[in-house]
Amino acid sequence: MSEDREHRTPPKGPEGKEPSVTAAERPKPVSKPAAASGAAVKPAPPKKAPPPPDPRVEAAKAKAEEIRKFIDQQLSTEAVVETGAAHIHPMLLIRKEDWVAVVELLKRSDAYQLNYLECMAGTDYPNYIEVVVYLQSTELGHFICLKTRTDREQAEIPSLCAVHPGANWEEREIYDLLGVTFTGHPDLRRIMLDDDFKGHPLRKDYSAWEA
Amino acid sequence: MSLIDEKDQVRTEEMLLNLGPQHPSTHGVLRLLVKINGETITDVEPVIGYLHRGTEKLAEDLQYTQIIPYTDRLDYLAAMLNNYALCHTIEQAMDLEVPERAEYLRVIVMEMQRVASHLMFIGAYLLDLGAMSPFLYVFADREQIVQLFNEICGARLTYNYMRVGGVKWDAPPGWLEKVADFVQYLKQKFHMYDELITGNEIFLARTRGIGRFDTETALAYGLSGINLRSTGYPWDLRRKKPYSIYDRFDFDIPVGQNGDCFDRYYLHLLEIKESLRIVEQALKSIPSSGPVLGKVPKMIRVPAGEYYSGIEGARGELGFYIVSEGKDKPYRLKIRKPSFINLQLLPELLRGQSIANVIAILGAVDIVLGEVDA
Amino acid sequence: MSGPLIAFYVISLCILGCAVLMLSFRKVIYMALAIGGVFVGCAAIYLLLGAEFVGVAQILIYAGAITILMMFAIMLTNHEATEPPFQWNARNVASAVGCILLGILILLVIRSTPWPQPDTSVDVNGGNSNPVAIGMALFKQYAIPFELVSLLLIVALVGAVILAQHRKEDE
Amino acid sequence: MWDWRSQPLTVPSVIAMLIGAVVILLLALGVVTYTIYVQRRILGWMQLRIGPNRVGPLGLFQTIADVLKLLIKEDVVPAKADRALFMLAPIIAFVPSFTVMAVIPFSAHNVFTANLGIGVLFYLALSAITIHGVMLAGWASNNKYALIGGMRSAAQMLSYEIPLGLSLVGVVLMAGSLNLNDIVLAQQHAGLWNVIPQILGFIVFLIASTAELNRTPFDLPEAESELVAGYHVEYTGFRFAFFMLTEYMYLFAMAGLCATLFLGGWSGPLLPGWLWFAIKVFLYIFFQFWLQATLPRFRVDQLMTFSWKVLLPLALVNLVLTGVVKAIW
Repeated sequence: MSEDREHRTPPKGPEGKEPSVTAAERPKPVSKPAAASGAAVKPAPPKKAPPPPDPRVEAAKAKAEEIRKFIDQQLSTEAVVETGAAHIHPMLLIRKEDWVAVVELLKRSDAYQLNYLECMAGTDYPNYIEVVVYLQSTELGHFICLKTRTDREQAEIPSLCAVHPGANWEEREIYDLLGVTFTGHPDLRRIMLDDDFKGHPLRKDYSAWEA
Repeated sequence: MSLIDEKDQVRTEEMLLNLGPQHPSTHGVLRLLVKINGETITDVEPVIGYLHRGTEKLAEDLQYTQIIPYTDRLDYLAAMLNNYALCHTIEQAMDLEVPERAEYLRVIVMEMQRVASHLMFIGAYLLDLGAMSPFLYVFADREQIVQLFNEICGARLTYNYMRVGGVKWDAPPGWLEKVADFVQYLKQKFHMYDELITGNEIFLARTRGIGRFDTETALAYGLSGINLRSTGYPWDLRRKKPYSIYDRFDFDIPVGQNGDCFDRYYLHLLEIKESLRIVEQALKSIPSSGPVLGKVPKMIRVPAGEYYSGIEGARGELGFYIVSEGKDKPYRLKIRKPSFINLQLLPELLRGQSIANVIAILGAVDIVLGEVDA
Repeated sequence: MSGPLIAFYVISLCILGCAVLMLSFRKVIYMALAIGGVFVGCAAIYLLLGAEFVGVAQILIYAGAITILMMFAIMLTNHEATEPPFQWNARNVASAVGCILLGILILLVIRSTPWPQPDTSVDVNGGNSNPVAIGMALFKQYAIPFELVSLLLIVALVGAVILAQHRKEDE
Repeated sequence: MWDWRSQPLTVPSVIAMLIGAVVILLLALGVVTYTIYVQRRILGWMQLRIGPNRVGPLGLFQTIADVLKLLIKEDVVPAKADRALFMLAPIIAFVPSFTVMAVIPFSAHNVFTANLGIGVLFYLALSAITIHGVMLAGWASNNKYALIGGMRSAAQMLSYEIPLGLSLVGVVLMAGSLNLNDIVLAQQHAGLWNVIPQILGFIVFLIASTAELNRTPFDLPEAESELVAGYHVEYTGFRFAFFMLTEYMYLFAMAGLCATLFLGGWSGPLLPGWLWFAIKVFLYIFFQFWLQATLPRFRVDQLMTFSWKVLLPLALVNLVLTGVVKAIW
């Protein structure tokens, strides 16, 4: 792992707080300085004067707000932690407990019909692990990004397999490479690496030499 | 009344057949653990990862331009499309303008690549089904495409041709004419494939109604590309979420009717036709000169944020998800690998089938292990 | 010593050898192979006797079809199973004694039977070739028994199919 | 007619028999060698490539080089294999394939041909023994692909032996003899090759013989895309060569049978008999290679269905038709 990586300081966004773990509890690898989030909302480059906001981003944010209202109506008001835009697509950060319920709601709802799991990815941030799904409505054309976060030490997220069977291998891959346990997954085993492999390579503090 | 004791049933041994990782028809290093009872499959478990190179991890230590050659090795039968998918995502993130001529060149090579990849599928599929000659015929045709690519970028398989903001090289003199000649040539050749393969009774008997699934299943499993379209669902990103300059071309999205292996084969053939149409149109309207690389910063830095965009690859939706901190290297790069996702459905498709159908079904799912394992 | 006589002894030795091997092998697949050898040997004896048609039919049906069927059965079942090693017990002793007595009896019968001397001057086939003679016998002289046997076989075949069908429905 | 049973067993007669056998063996080996060469050249031509052209003029010595290579290769017997059967199987498979050559009338003077009264049946019976070798090879290798390949072969060859046999009965009825020489003579006498009056039987024969030879589109037993190589997957070197030899020996024998039964054997105008025979044999072999270059492979259950539900009834219809025509005439 390069030194550069170890000491990088990602731009701090207002949303950079880890929802379920306080700063005191979070793990601190010795070589890793406290670093904040991966900046889910695209912030303007800090150097220059802020350019006029991109209308696409504004529209995405508005739509995310709209979806949040819908979810609040149907589920609890706490399901959506925050909204924003992932580049030009609406983004909603979902509470871990409501993860499956929200995805299912959006899949079944007539208004959105987000029936197609287009992409699923996990990312290791300094304070938490984020799982992101891009959902597509093949009929209505909606395309949104949903996220949820979990603690790095006890990474655990409910599995989406029951809602989107296609999430099966993606979740196995995230489990394999990032060490997130998907509760309720029918067959959670390593998929890319050997069964007796130690560690999770896509974590930022993974070192091939320590394993 | 039966004369035979009910308990005294025929008991055959359940056998575990280990198909691969070194098996001629698993298209690489796929391993299938097949449980068979007699000739009927009771369960299948695909074991992958033999070709896992950790592309996503490697990318975290590479500058954006350095990642492009790594994408060549994903779906090594369609490297141009992989190149483009990455460059496209970065361009989207940076809001970069790509020069006209570069866009046209990109579309030409991408569609030629799709043709090459689909030809390869047809050959390999027929070889799986026991017909040897089509494999050699498609290789002869694919060779011409590979030669054309060799002329434009100096490589036969791992092209590394696309750049963020354009392409590396302009077409050498006379290249576009050669492409035009090739398109005409392949259009004629097309009938031969159609007559040699599509009308063959044995081929029909082996693929019609085999490995069927419906649109709902396909969408639930996140299938894309020809696998999804074979169920009759016209989901093609070139139309549904137009990227590059695809909105300027007139082409159809062929869809299947039954979602069986035959449809998947035939769609490959029809898509070759459509790709040739696109290439023809692009050749007509390509600007005769101009820059092929847009104005891009010396060091490519994607603004902080996260980006996802997918393109219609040869095997389905090929997407790149990038998390950036605004540096010259991505914080996280995730590849949406169509083969990987399409392969998930395989156990469902194979359960209850005869062992003899394994090859026909697996072949039609059309995977490339370089991409599955990434 | 003429060729046929030498051939007869060699073939007989082969048959006996195969038969003994069949009894002494411990693996079923070897037994099936040995019995195949016995069948082929018998066919050779038939050929030696000038019964070409019977000899070839013997190979076609016994060595070809029946042995293969046995092998199929063996391969489809658990082929690791071997017989337990041989032990002398009351039953085995009794059967051995019975076999020896039976052998002596048969030998005595054979010795006391006045066999007709082979007469090379008479052509048993009546001037026809071997299969023609058999055809003549089957379809002229023994036409009714032949048809009856065919009928019996058909009934057996249909019965077997019905039995198999029954079980399929029960399942 | 020379009959070995009535001959005294003298040294010259034994030597004569041995020489005859060796000559046929060499002839068959030569034919097989160049059949393989021709196959590769024809396939190369049909598949837009060149084929062997390096060893010797026009690559004529390619097969010889291949065989030499096989001979000096290491002879591997898998550790878990049943050693005795593993070694025995190629022999069981090969010996009958050579033995059937005894009844094929190569030329008008039937130099090396046993004038057997039941030639047709002899061929069918002996070729059935080869199945033992194939099956045992599959079983003894202790390899699942080999086992499945062996079993498939056996099932296939047994199933297709029936339509094959029945398709021959029509010809036998026409000639009134099972003797292959008589069948040729009968065709010569009638002035008409059996392929015309027995066209239905000929078609059934052509298909069933292709299946019997395990050739495309019936090459299931060695379907390389499914079973890797089928029953001989564990065999190397000389033992593997035996299986290859068996396969091509049968191709030659089947071509000879086809020429004899349906194409008038060695009879034909102008050219000498052996040349006519060679031409007809080559036609059949070329047809097989043509199929190989053209068709994909059947599925195993389709193969069985085809034999029992299509070929067998067709063969029976042909038999009845022939019988009726023969009775009326």
